Amino acid sequence: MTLTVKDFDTCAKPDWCPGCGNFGIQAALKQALANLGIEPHKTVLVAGIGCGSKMAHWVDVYGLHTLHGRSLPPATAVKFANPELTVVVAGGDGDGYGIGMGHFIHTMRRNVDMTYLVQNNMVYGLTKGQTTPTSAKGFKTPSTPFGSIEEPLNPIALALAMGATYVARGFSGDVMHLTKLIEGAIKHKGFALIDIFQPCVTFNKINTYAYFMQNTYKLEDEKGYDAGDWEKAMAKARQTDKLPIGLFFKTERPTYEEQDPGRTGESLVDADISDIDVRPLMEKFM
Amino acid sequence: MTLTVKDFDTCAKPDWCPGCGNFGIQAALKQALANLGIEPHKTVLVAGIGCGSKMAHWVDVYGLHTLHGRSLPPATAVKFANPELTVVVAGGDGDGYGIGMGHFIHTMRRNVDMTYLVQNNMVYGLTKGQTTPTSAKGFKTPSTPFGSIEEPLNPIALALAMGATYVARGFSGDVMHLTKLIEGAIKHKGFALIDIFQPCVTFNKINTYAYFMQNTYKLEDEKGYDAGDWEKAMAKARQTDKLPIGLFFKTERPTYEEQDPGRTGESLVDADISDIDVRPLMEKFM
Amino acid sequence: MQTNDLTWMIGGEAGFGIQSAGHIFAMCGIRAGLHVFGNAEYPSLIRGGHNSDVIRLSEKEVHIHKEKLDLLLAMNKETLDMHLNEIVEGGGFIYDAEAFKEEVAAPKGVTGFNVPLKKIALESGKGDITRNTVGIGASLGLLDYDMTILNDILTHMFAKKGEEVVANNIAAAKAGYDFVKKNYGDAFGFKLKPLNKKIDRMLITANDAICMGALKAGCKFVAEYPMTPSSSILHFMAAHAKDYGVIVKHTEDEIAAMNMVVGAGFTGLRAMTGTSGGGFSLMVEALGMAGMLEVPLVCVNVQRPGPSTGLPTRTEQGDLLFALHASQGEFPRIVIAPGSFEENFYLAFDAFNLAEKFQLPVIILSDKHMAESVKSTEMFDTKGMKVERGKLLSQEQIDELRAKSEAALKKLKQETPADRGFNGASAEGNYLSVDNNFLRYKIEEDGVSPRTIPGMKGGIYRAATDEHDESGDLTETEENRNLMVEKRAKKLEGALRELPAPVLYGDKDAEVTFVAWGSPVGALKEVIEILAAEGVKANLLQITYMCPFHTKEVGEILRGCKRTIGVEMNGEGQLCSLIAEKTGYFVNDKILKYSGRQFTAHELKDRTMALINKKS
Amino acid sequence: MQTNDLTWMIGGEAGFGIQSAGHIFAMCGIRAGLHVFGNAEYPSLIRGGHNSDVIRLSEKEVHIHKEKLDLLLAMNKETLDMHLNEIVEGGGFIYDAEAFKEEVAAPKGVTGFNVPLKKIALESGKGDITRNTVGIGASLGLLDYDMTILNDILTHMFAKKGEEVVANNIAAAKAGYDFVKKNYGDAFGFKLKPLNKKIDRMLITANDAICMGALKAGCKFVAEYPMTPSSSILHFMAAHAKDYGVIVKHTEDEIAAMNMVVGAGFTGLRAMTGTSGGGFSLMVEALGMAGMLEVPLVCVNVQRPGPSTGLPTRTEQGDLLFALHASQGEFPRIVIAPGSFEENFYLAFDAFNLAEKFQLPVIILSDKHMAESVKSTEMFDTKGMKVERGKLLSQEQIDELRAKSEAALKKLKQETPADRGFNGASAEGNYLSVDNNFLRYKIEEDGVSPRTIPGMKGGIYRAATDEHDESGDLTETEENRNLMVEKRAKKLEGALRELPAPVLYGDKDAEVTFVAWGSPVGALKEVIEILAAEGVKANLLQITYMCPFHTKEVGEILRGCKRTIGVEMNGEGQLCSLIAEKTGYFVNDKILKYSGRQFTAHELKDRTMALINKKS
Ligand SMILES: Cc1ncc(C[n+]2csc(CCOP(=O)(O)OP(=O)(O)O)c2C)c(N)n1
Ligand SMILES: Cc1ncc(C[n+]2csc(CCOP(=O)(O)OP(=O)(O)O)c2C)c(N)n1
Ligand code: SF4
Ligand code: SF4
Ligand SMILES: [Mg+2]
Ligand SMILES: [Mg+2]
Repeated sequence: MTLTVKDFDTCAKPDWCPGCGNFGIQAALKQALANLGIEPHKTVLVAGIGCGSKMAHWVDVYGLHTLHGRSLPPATAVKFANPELTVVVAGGDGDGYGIGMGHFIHTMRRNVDMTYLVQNNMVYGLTKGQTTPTSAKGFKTPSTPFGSIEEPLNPIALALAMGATYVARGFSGDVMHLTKLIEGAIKHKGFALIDIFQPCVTFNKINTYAYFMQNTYKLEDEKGYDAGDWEKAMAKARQTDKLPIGLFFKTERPTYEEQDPGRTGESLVDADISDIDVRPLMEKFM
Repeated sequence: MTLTVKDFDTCAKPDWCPGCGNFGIQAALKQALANLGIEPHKTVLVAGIGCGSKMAHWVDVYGLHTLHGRSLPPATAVKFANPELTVVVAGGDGDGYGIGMGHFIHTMRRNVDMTYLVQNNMVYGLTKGQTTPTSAKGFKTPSTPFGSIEEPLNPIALALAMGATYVARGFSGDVMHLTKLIEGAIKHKGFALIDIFQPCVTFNKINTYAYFMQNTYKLEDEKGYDAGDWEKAMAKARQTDKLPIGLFFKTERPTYEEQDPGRTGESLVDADISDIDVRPLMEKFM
Repeated sequence: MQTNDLTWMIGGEAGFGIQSAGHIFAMCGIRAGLHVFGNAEYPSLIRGGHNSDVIRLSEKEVHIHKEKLDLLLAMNKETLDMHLNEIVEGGGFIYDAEAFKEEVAAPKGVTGFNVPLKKIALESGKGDITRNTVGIGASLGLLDYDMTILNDILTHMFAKKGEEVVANNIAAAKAGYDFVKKNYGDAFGFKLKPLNKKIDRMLITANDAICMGALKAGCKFVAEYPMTPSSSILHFMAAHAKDYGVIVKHTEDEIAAMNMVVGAGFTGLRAMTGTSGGGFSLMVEALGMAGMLEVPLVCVNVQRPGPSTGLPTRTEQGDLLFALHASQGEFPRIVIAPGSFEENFYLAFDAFNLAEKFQLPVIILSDKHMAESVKSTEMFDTKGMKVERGKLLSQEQIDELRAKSEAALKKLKQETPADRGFNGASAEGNYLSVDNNFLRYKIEEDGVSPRTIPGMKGGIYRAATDEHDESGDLTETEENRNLMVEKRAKKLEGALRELPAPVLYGDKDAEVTFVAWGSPVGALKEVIEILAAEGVKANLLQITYMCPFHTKEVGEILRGCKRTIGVEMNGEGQLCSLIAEKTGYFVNDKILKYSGRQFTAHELKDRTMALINKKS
Repeated sequence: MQTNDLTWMIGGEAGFGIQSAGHIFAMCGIRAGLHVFGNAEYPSLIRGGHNSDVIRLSEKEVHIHKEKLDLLLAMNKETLDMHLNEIVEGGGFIYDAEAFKEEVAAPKGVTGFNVPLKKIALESGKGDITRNTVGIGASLGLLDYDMTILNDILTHMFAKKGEEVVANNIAAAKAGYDFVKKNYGDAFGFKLKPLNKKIDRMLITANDAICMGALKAGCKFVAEYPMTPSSSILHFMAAHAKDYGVIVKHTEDEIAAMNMVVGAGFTGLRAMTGTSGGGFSLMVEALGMAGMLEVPLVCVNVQRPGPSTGLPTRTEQGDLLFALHASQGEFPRIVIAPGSFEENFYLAFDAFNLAEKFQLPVIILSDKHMAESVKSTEMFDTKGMKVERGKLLSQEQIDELRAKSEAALKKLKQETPADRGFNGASAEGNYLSVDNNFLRYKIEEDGVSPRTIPGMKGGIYRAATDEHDESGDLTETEENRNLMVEKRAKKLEGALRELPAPVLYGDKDAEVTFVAWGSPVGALKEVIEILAAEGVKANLLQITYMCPFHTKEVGEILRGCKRTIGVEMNGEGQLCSLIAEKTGYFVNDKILKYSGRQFTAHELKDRTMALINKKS
């Protein structure tokens, strides 16, 4: 089906701060959905709670705006219930890598077919600027006025260690590039992580547009980089002098939902439940 | 101070199944504490909930037997409150790598000085034999009667990816070896993970004593293995044909508690709180 | 000679198949056409602690074990230490002097039957593992039961393990049977006599009943994390996942379980989770999400003694007020407490209908005593059970509503600034938002809105845990907030109208009225009979629906009673508190128990009589 | 001319310093010796939404904003759209016709003061960023305030940002002041006149007060996860961590926060967490742990409207019943609801004492309205405030108790099998276990046991969330279970005896008695005065202690009242439910509000009068 970005527009306009990196992510997601020709009612955009998560209201598809840190379990269930749906999840770094860490790890293990966009601004936006798990050491915030003393976590390395099957990083400042990554992620059959550098112009004065422009480069631009090589991907993930963006790693393995023994057909949503016969079951207990 | 294992004995005897791997872990921990000469009242053994966690009652030190999956946050607080205490944490694989995953990741990031023993029997013992995050794919249990369809997680690789500073694996069947690992972990200044292969003789008929004997080898026995080399450690962590035990990786970085701006002296427990002056504080608001 | 009225116990070490032996014995009752009740008590450890399983058989319906035993099968010495004095006069016990390495003196009036269980097992059963079966054979020998039925049960039970195992067990049982016949003849004063008529009863736990009810209701999604005593719900559903086409997920924790159930409900599946108090504690945040998103779901809390980890394998009713108020803020929920095994089936089925009709979470409160006891239960009558999905729309219905709304929408688009959602209620008859999406939270008379699910064309909306307008988009105005709070609250009014009000069980004119909920209800029904035999008329007010609450009816009934006694397995009398809150009525007395064990009928009788005698 | 009685509002876009401008204006009141109340309303987004801050100044104490404004400083057009009609007759508004690109028609009786805020800011303040300061200068010009005080405040406020910023702001303020003086003279009918006497009042939020109370109480550990409107507790404590030697941890989630607080309490620190409802939901499992382990801790729940994410930046009192019943099973907790800014300080201090004396979790229920409003508050009187640590033992006390127990222990060792812990209560006077450890859960008269902490020699014990014996080791016997349940429950009896019972505020003989808790209490005190002026005698029953509850006193007081009206910011009337549950008394009427905004005094008056008129 031929679709354009307009098909994903909403009347309500985002209330993000002017210049917020989330605008670029929103644009890229709408563009990717349009490019892939996925009809709006066949996509569910699941989100946690945070500035970035509000995006669920500003892309015109089914939306499920859940709890802080809890986007992945409901998203998993959506996919399990109806694998015909395209499931995209969006949430902040605090949401996904902080409070939501347990679900993040276990969802990767399961290789559920979904695309997870982490709006990584290295700060808690919606609660006004506290430190997150990806904030730099020394980051001064209202909750760490003397500077954060935790080692920032490396989501790409983590995803690789967990055996994730599509591991990428984007930058909200490069919408075209990000669009391609999202397209690839949605097409990928399995769990796809896109960690997205997203400048928070209001609360993060360190990881700014300028910072990311200066410190990132594209993996595609590196000759011979092979996203099928796990070791290389891990080495890239651990690079700190410059930060690569692009597709780090991609592999194929069966998704959870295609192996589920409870699955009878394509979608359980259509199952006829009007008169299920439990007599054989009862007889087992006699 | 000269201590013996007897100093850590309790009158109550463990109620683990005869042959349970936890006996070996209990023996190793007591031996390590005795060897290090740490007086019983200066150690706190924190545990989650599960068969393994019950160990908190059978080593004669201060014990804190908490909630399922929640051993690490209270343990962190114990150390923060009184860094003079030796903090050892014990819990199952379900407890630590399943429900407790979020805390596990974040505690590693903080490099809190404590020793975390994971009694990894690849099964839920206390609730009678369900699958855990480390169970093999295909593992048939009451909750996965058609076989588990999740990829088991690799705790060693995960800890390495998270920048843990002491990463080891032991086997409850080799108490001497495990004792050394525990000693090293307690002496290590920072967060030490020891993932311990612990046969559950009742519910895990796959990962048995025989299985571990056949499939493990010691890193110490490998010539030139260097626990200071992260890449090598990661390669070893990812080895699947044989399973290395021993110290994978060790490095030094400052602990969280020594960097805490709120720390005035050694232990806040001894602070005099009888008459704190808040007048200067009030004056700030006038 | 006492026929077909027996309390039998097997006791032994944890990990040695005490419960499956109990199950075999219970099946002997079922196949004999008798009523059966079986209660397992065990500590929270895997092996070595003391386990016991009491099976009561009778020609009348039984709801609870008795405190006195007629026949005790002691698999170890500890069993005798703990239970010898519980045997009735005329009763007996089977033990293995050789294995225990000591003789045992029988109390007065009680007969000890020394049976070399171990030796027989090794010889006839080809291994110590058949020792329990020898004991069952011996028990049935004393009871003069028909061994062909037992053989049948054993064949069925061990079929999966192969023919050899079956043969060994049959041989072991026979040897035990023969041994007592030979050595003790027909001396024992209790007998079991299979009834002639064939009766179709199941031997099930309340957890089994809930699962059957859920499957009958079309539950297609179960996410759960193991926790005693709810794990068997997970196990049951997992075992039947393939046959019934159900997605059953053992999740990483209870937070994920409840969040997944919300996701599945949102996507249109009937979804359920089960847990016990500790897991429920982790679910409360997502419970509130279901309330706000108006997602139907069913959550079973099988209670066990708290606080915190408490006594994981024992029983209590300590979570009532918690379940009623769990999660921040105010939202409607339905809380149901089945009081019998049958009710667990029928009310679980209803729970799914209620959840969908009123678009809210339904909590079922059970407890360990029901959840893990077995009871002979008539086959459920599923005739007339109707799956009702409330205002869930089909694609055709969406198309129709959309067509009808066109005109209204046109007008609205002129009136409403293009960049804002609605604030407050849209025009009657309009189901479309400014985005041309569906007004999923349309305010209707009864507070329930027509519902679409993802994948449906023209049904798009955003479900949000923030306060939202009819379309699901965010707005913070006071006007909208008030409307939405009132809309949600209104749903309970409709639910209350639909739920049957409680009625008195037993004699209207009783001297004593028990007020109870959940598993003590069964025991109380027996108590009422026992009291009647002693000349005390008693009746029972069982409360099944905790929320919404039948304030008017309960208040009227209780105010018309002579003497009311609240009976609960907790320390605070939580139902009594709820009744006081709603009706202002305080029960006259409370009989509470919080030791982690269920009431027995005689204990209740004694405590009731003590209250009567004290007061009058 | 109305002097020193003013309601001023600044409104503008989120992200443009509306709140800090409000703060400056409020400080002008403080330095003038006036009473101040300031309430900020803002939506849950970072920029662009509408923010407003209302500051009320008066010579009398004020608890709440008024709905009518005397002077409105509109920083954008939307402010006028929303608030122009809220201005009293005789009042005025400041706007910037040039920047808004339109003239504004003033309502009848209201004066519009057109001030080129932007232009002045650019010219005199060296940048648009000083626009708010120009507005404040203009406001104070109309009000004829003493500019030297403002300069002082600006100097103090902007000191950290450097001299240039200070100078720019002072210049901006002056230019604004001069502009109105020149163009509008003394025409405005409201004035501010600094009082002569110096008065030591602080301008604080209730969150500030709680933090000060906690620091005074020796709180040494705070673990918290940010959540509006509790985050400022975390921020306050973090900012003062160094000065006061407090470990302040921003954790990965609320589960970790509460679990850490339990760990810190166990280790002997006074520990606290703060959160709002959603975070509290995640804490309930560990709350129960504290109950079972008998670990003292303080948890502040700053309520906001639910359910679920709800309205994050608004206010409500929707978590009362949840807080009372949160977590599975039954255990004692103390739930306190401060009703004023001062009470937040004193009761937070008390909370730490109560937590340690009764070895249990203490929950403080606050709400957004108090937590983020500012109020002029007398300096707290800390004289006589005594830190009481209850039965926390020193090393010497342990040694002593151990010595005394020796004999008892010897005897016990002979009686008790060496491989088992105690079951039930040990001999009186003995504090030693069979392991020669400490009986941390020793059963004493009042349910409170002497307490040791890790590191103390001879104090070893195991704290367990499973049911345990006096030593902390696991046991499942009924006898022990009963003793422990009763022991824990008994602690609340002691606590109740210690807590002051509620009394009526105001005229004993009132026609109307308000029943309230938390932040509406302040508004009601003003309402009582307003009603008195209209000839209606009203008084107030404030409930501060929700658990344990003064059942007897509350019941007696209410039954003696003529007409009772429950006033709560929620939809269900949760305090009214609690009162009914405890006393059987139902209030005559309820005034409830659940729009997410606080009552104003006049709204309450009107609703009260409507009830009176309807009924009589
Ligand atoms: C359980 C719970 N705790 C805390 C909050 C408050 N909260 C809302 S958003 C947020 C953090 C936002 O940071 P992030 O996830 O990085 O998203 P961002 O705003 O930066 O996009 C927090 C702590 C909440 N809503 N729920
Ligand atoms: C919140 C919560 N959920 C579930 C449980 C039930 N539970 C107790 S132990 C356990 C799992 C035990 O497995 P593991 O952690 O691997 O320890 P093991 O018994 O194997 O040593 C579970 C699920 C619980 N106590 N609390
Ligand atoms: S606070 Fe940061 S993340 Fe949030 S909308 Fe503003 S710029 Fe974006
Ligand atoms: S069940 Fe397994 S882990 Fe638990 S005690 Fe027995 S052998 Fe050990
Ligand atoms: Mg962020
Ligand atoms: Mg395990």
